[in-house]
Amino acid sequence: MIDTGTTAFILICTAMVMLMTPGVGLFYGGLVRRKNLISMIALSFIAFALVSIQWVVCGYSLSFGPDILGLVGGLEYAFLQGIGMDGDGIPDLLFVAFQMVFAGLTLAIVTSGVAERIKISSFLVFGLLWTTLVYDPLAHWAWGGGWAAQFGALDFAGGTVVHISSGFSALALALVIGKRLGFGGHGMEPNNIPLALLGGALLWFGWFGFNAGSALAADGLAANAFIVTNIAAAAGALAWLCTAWIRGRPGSIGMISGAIAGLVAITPAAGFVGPMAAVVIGAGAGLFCYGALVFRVQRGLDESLDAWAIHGMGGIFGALATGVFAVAAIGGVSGLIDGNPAQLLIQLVDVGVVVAYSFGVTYVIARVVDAVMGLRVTEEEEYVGLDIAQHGESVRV
Amino acid sequence: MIDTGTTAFILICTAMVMLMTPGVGLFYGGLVRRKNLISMIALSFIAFALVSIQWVVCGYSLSFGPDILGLVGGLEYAFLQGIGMDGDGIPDLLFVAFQMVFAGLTLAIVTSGVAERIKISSFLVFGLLWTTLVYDPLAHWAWGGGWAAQFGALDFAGGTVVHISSGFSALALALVIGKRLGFGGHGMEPNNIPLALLGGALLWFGWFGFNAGSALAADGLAANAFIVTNIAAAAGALAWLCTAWIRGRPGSIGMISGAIAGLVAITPAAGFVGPMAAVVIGAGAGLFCYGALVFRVQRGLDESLDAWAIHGMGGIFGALATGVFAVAAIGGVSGLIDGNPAQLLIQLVDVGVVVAYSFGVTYVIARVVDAVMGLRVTEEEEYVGLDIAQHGESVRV
Amino acid sequence: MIDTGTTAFILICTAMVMLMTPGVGLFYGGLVRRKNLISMIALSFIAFALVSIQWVVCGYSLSFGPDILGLVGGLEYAFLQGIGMDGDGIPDLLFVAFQMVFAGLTLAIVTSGVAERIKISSFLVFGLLWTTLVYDPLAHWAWGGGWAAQFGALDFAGGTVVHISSGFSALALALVIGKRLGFGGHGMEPNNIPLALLGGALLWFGWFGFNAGSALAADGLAANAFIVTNIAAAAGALAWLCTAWIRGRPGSIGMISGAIAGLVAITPAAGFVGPMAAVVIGAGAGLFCYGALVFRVQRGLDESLDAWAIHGMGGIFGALATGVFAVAAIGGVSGLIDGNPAQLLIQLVDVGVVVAYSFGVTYVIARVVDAVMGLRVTEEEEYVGLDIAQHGESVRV
Amino acid sequence: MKMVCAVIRPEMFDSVKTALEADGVYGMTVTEVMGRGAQRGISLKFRGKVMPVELIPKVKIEMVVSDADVEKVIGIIRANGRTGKPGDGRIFVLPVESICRVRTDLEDPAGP
Amino acid sequence: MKMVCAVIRPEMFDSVKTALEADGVYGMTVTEVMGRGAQRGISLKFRGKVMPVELIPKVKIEMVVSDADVEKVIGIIRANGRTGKPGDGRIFVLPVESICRVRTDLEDPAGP
Amino acid sequence: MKMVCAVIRPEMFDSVKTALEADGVYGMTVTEVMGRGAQRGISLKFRGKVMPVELIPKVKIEMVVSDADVEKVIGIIRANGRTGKPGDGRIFVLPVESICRVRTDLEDPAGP
Ligand SMILES: Nc1ncnc2c1ncn2[C@@H]1O[C@H](COP(=O)(O)OP(=O)(O)O)[C@@H](O)[C@H]1O
Ligand SMILES: Nc1ncnc2c1ncn2[C@@H]1O[C@H](COP(=O)(O)OP(=O)(O)O)[C@@H](O)[C@H]1O
Ligand SMILES: Nc1ncnc2c1ncn2[C@@H]1O[C@H](COP(=O)(O)OP(=O)(O)O)[C@@H](O)[C@H]1O
Repeated sequence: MIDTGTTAFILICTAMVMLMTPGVGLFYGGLVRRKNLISMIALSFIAFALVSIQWVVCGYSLSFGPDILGLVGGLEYAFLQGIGMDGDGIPDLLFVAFQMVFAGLTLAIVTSGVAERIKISSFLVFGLLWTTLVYDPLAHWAWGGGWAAQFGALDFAGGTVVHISSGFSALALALVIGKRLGFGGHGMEPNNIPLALLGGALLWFGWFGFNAGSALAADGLAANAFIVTNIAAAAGALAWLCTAWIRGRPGSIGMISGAIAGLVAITPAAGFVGPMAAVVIGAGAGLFCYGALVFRVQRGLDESLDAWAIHGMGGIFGALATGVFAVAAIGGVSGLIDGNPAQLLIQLVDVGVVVAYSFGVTYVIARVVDAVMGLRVTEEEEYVGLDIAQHGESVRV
Repeated sequence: MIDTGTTAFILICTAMVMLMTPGVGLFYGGLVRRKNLISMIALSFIAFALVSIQWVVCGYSLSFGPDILGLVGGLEYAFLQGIGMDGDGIPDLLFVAFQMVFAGLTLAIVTSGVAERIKISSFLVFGLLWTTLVYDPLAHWAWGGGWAAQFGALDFAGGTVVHISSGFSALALALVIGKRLGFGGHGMEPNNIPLALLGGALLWFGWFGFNAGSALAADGLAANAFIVTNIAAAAGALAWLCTAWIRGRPGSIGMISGAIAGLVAITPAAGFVGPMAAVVIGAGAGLFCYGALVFRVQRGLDESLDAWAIHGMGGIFGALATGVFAVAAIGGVSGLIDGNPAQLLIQLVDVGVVVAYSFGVTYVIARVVDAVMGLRVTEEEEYVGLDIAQHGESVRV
Repeated sequence: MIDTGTTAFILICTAMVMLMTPGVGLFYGGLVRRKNLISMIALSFIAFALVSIQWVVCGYSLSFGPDILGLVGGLEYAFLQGIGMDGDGIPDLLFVAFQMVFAGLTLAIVTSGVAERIKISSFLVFGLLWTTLVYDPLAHWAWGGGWAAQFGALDFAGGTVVHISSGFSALALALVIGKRLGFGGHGMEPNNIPLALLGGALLWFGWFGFNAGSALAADGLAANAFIVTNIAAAAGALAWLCTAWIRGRPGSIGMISGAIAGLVAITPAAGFVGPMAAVVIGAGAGLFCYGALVFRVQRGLDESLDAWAIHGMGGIFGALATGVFAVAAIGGVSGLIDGNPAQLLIQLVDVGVVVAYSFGVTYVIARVVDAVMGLRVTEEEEYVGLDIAQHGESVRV
Repeated sequence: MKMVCAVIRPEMFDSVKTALEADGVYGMTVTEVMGRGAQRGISLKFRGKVMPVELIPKVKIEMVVSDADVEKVIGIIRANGRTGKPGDGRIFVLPVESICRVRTDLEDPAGP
Repeated sequence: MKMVCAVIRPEMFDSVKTALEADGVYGMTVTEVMGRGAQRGISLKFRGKVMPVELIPKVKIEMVVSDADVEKVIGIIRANGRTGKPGDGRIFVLPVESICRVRTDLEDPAGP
Repeated sequence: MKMVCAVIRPEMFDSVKTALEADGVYGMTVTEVMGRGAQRGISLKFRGKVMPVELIPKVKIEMVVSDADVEKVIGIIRANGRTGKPGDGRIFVLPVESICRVRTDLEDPAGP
């Protein structure tokens, strides 16, 4: 039976999560150099459009089709065969749509690692392979009845599937494609901070649909997920702000990065922990990801827009924190503090496998695409900027 | 009896559709020259405000009042007399609000045809006449129990009422007001592509409310409408992107135009066709509207921001596609492929009448307003730009 | 018992109101000088993050805890003790979240009074004191069972709590912190009108969640609140536009200011008046706030972004209009026209007390913070701009 | 060596640029500016009141060229940037003492 | 013919423009720039550390005027753009060799 | 007095600015511009077709300095703005007739 309230909720949440994709595009676009602003926004749209089609063709089935050895779903639902307007609580088609916008967003986050230097044709090929070979299995593991779910790993709204995977994939991709010309020596200041803040605002907004919607019901659990999401974002923003302050000035980009770190970290935990744990998780993630970012810069890694530091490391932090702070009274599972240390171990294993799988497979895909068609634009095109070189457009002064 | 789930859904959908109007403003604003950016955004707000008042005064009643000869509604509900907080499924007042935001958006789309040259006072007068004499009857025909509904024409969310009507009205208006000074010879590059992309993102987001909300229930049909909307948008974006690529470079404006073309085309079909048909409709609309745009440019028509090519022609494509791809299992009506060729004929007649009516009546209104008070600003004002000339404001470099 | 439809509705409304805070930031940011654009957006985020934490620590309890003498709530719910996922209609935690986003937004509005000159550290301290000592008691009075509620004062969605309080607090703050350097003589044109209009659009959108959500149910009352909200905004926009036109040119900033004035004024009334009253309230607020703004400028008051003129005075107008136009058939209470002149008196008293309390207490807090740590940046920092001086960031030309 | 500094209509920029290209003039620095000139002749009437004309978006092109090329460049700009209406713009020629590249340490007296 | 190039406070631009207007100086090209000058004297202290001052938004006005008008224009800018605090700006005078219009083929020796 | 006008890569602006600072050159006016120069050598191939290279974002620095300082300033810009690849930019030196402050009525012949 379909519940109209729940269906209404998930319909809107799906739309809100969709808005996160251009949110990522605006956020990233504001952070790159002016000559690549359009490129970043366009990549996010292209990622979303590409995955939307792949999803109905085979992605959904690979993720949520009948389990094959705990690793991937079967192709029974390819082309959405047999998926209809009925369902349990919500229409099946709506579940497909809700999961679709997650998949699209995840690929958009990955563009961080190739910002300002990816060839658009190669991105299309890479993206198709990546969402099929990395995202779909991961989604199956956690939510489609795969091994991680069977194993008891907790991931409420996508800490592993969306954030660890996109963060470590961005890192692998960045290693394969190489640093931007002049990285390190050259100044590469954000070209449009207000735009980045707007993107961040859309992310914060959409994240409510992302986390609360993952309750798949308009109920108390959704409410819990909602409020802890906001609390973690706020705590992350303030924590990063203050840390940056101690070491210099409290920049707005730091503040919004902290908010995103908090949002990432609360993602796997949102249906398992309470508001006070959310303060700790959010603030902790702000500090932890700040540290990761500093480390990344010191190591001279050009994972350009910090999907690794914020989504990847924030996702790890959140997945482990879930194992620490989960309370049976909220999500039915206890964590370390609530007397179940085993859960933390389960989380650790899950994190380890997801990190290894997403980094490893992405690395291989990226190498293959690079060998076959070249991931990167020419030096001239990079100098001229992708807006002109790839899209034939430009942002006026 | 009011259903809280459905009511919740339509309340939020109404808000989402409202956001499409500034979305159109930002989209159009990004595409014009810098000296008219504020003007385009302001026109969209003004259109929306104007129609909001007209709607409660008489627009709603003309559209949804007791049928008069299948042509228009009576004035029984003028000033919302007798419309209350009760209703069937949703409160009657909510239905009024939901339909109000459609009407406001439609007039905003029409501003495409007069971009960078309309006198604001004349736009107020034109807008009032247009929404009353064109939009309200069309809404009555399709949804208020008028002849088109009786005749069996399918228009789920406004392919004819909103898109064909606004597209062909923009064309008529463009013919009356004439080309922009220097059109053809002068470069008239978009001044702010990121802003246009942001506007496009808001449109895509709001369109979920537009199409899924048109189910007027939070149910399987809404879910179907939601997912086909996204699929068509994605397919349209990719189709246009690739076509533009073959002939040059894959610009982001093309991509987002393709997405809008797909959204337009799926609008009448969203409650009648399934996901795979949506791929075809979206991609087809991308190609078709691309062709229409090229045709428009070749013919030297200054329908400046392509409401005709995208909304008008996309609406035609979608209305006919509905007649082709409709499946009884989804919306209760079969189309050509499902064994009911008559439906395509019905759609054809409906399209023909709506094209003729909206183009013709708009042309007459525009001529009258032009004769009485002049539609167009002076040559000096056009040169200076409407931001300064009409609003006394300007966008800094 | 939890109703899924209502819960779905309030969940989404909460997210929509959250989006209003960056909406305020973008609106304000577009209106200041370029060197303070980032600062304004950042202040809104910081206000929101700060209040989010304060709210779960003690704010909620002070507002909605067990009543103490009608003045403030007790600390029983500090740290959200005893607040769970159950509830009446909606989960208790969701009510906490819904009220949280109101509190955060209100502090963001107050930044109007200190735009382009506040020290970020002092803002943090001031904000914490303000939300605790001003906002929380006011929320308790109106909605937490305090004296105003007992007294019968009507405030549907926060005319007094949010708007009068933020407006008059901004004024008090502006008086304490003093005028911007060069105010009056220097030109201080908006640096980015399109951004301000975008912010205004997000406000308009979010306001549906604000007002309709305040029905705390997805029902006819919510629908009424929704439609009157839109009508008042439209009427306000047109009224201000026309007034500005008579005295010069119809600027877009005036238009959006009028819309906000209409939205403010309908806020306390949304659940008590009908659509036709909304036209009058919206248009009246547009005129009234326009007058207040002109007065403010003539008096040389540097309440920089007109929270006082629009939120403060608009709030007063709306609170009194509620006493005039309330109809028993809608919200169960009659106003002047419906035969209950006493209600207007009650509203007057309520307004008087709230004006005095918020202005007075804010003035004292501001003086204390100023004395202890200085509210204002140095003259050099103000000249350089807060983006660089406070955040170490800047907006490129 | 001279700097030819042309302030023209944004709408004509593309054709001017293309024409310069066609004639082998590549080096240029372009700025979006606001300008006011002969359009002082333009008066916007507003509610009966004549409003002062504000600044209008223009594009400024700076080209450093050899003395010999100045006339050619001016000719190209005029030929391709003209509409014949007020607002077409002005060209200023300024003396340049020297020009060099950042990429190498050599002087660059031969011009662009 | 000279180009008077004034870099002033954005806040003072309106009054300078109006004053120039009042004295018959219409032609101008305006650019939003970032600048650094005597505000090097300004030091922002941050957590005890003195931070280097960054670039601050300024408005650059370029006016080509006849030699005779240079002093008048400078006087007007000074009179109307001054606050007396560091940051008021600088005026540079550059020589101009010739000036012409795009709209016609005539030289324009008489200046703006 | 000369105006040194350097058009450089946006990416190198920070190091150039810091280096100038270190050598006591503070006064500068900075504009974001679009430019085209030796990158005409750069050709973007697109679907087999060579596309004309468009304008690329650059930063223009204008510094009015005393005649004696010109060489020093050019040297600093070259040392800190160079990558050795096409696109590093150009430096133009223009004569300046006089310079003055808005803040006071005194001439300012001693330069910046
Ligand atoms: N005296 C001047 N000094 C500097 N810039 C000028 C001057 N006169 C005109 N300009 C610039 O040239 C632009 C075009 O001038 P305008 O007089 O409108 O062109 P035209 O004379 O061809 O009609 C102006 O917008 C302004 O930017
Ligand atoms: N030597 C210079 N070269 C180029 N521009 C300069 C120079 N000195 C100052 N400026 C410009 O003038 C602006 C104002 O200079 P500033 O020294 O702050 O004014 P004042 O000397 O009146 O206090 C600077 O921001 C910069 O744009
Ligand atoms: N002749 C010229 N006139 C004006 N500006 C020029 C000229 N030549 C180059 N420029 C400016 O200098 C920038 C860098 O020039 P470029 O030739 O790419 O540098 P490089 O010669 O060091 O490789 C250009 O983008 C343009 O803004």
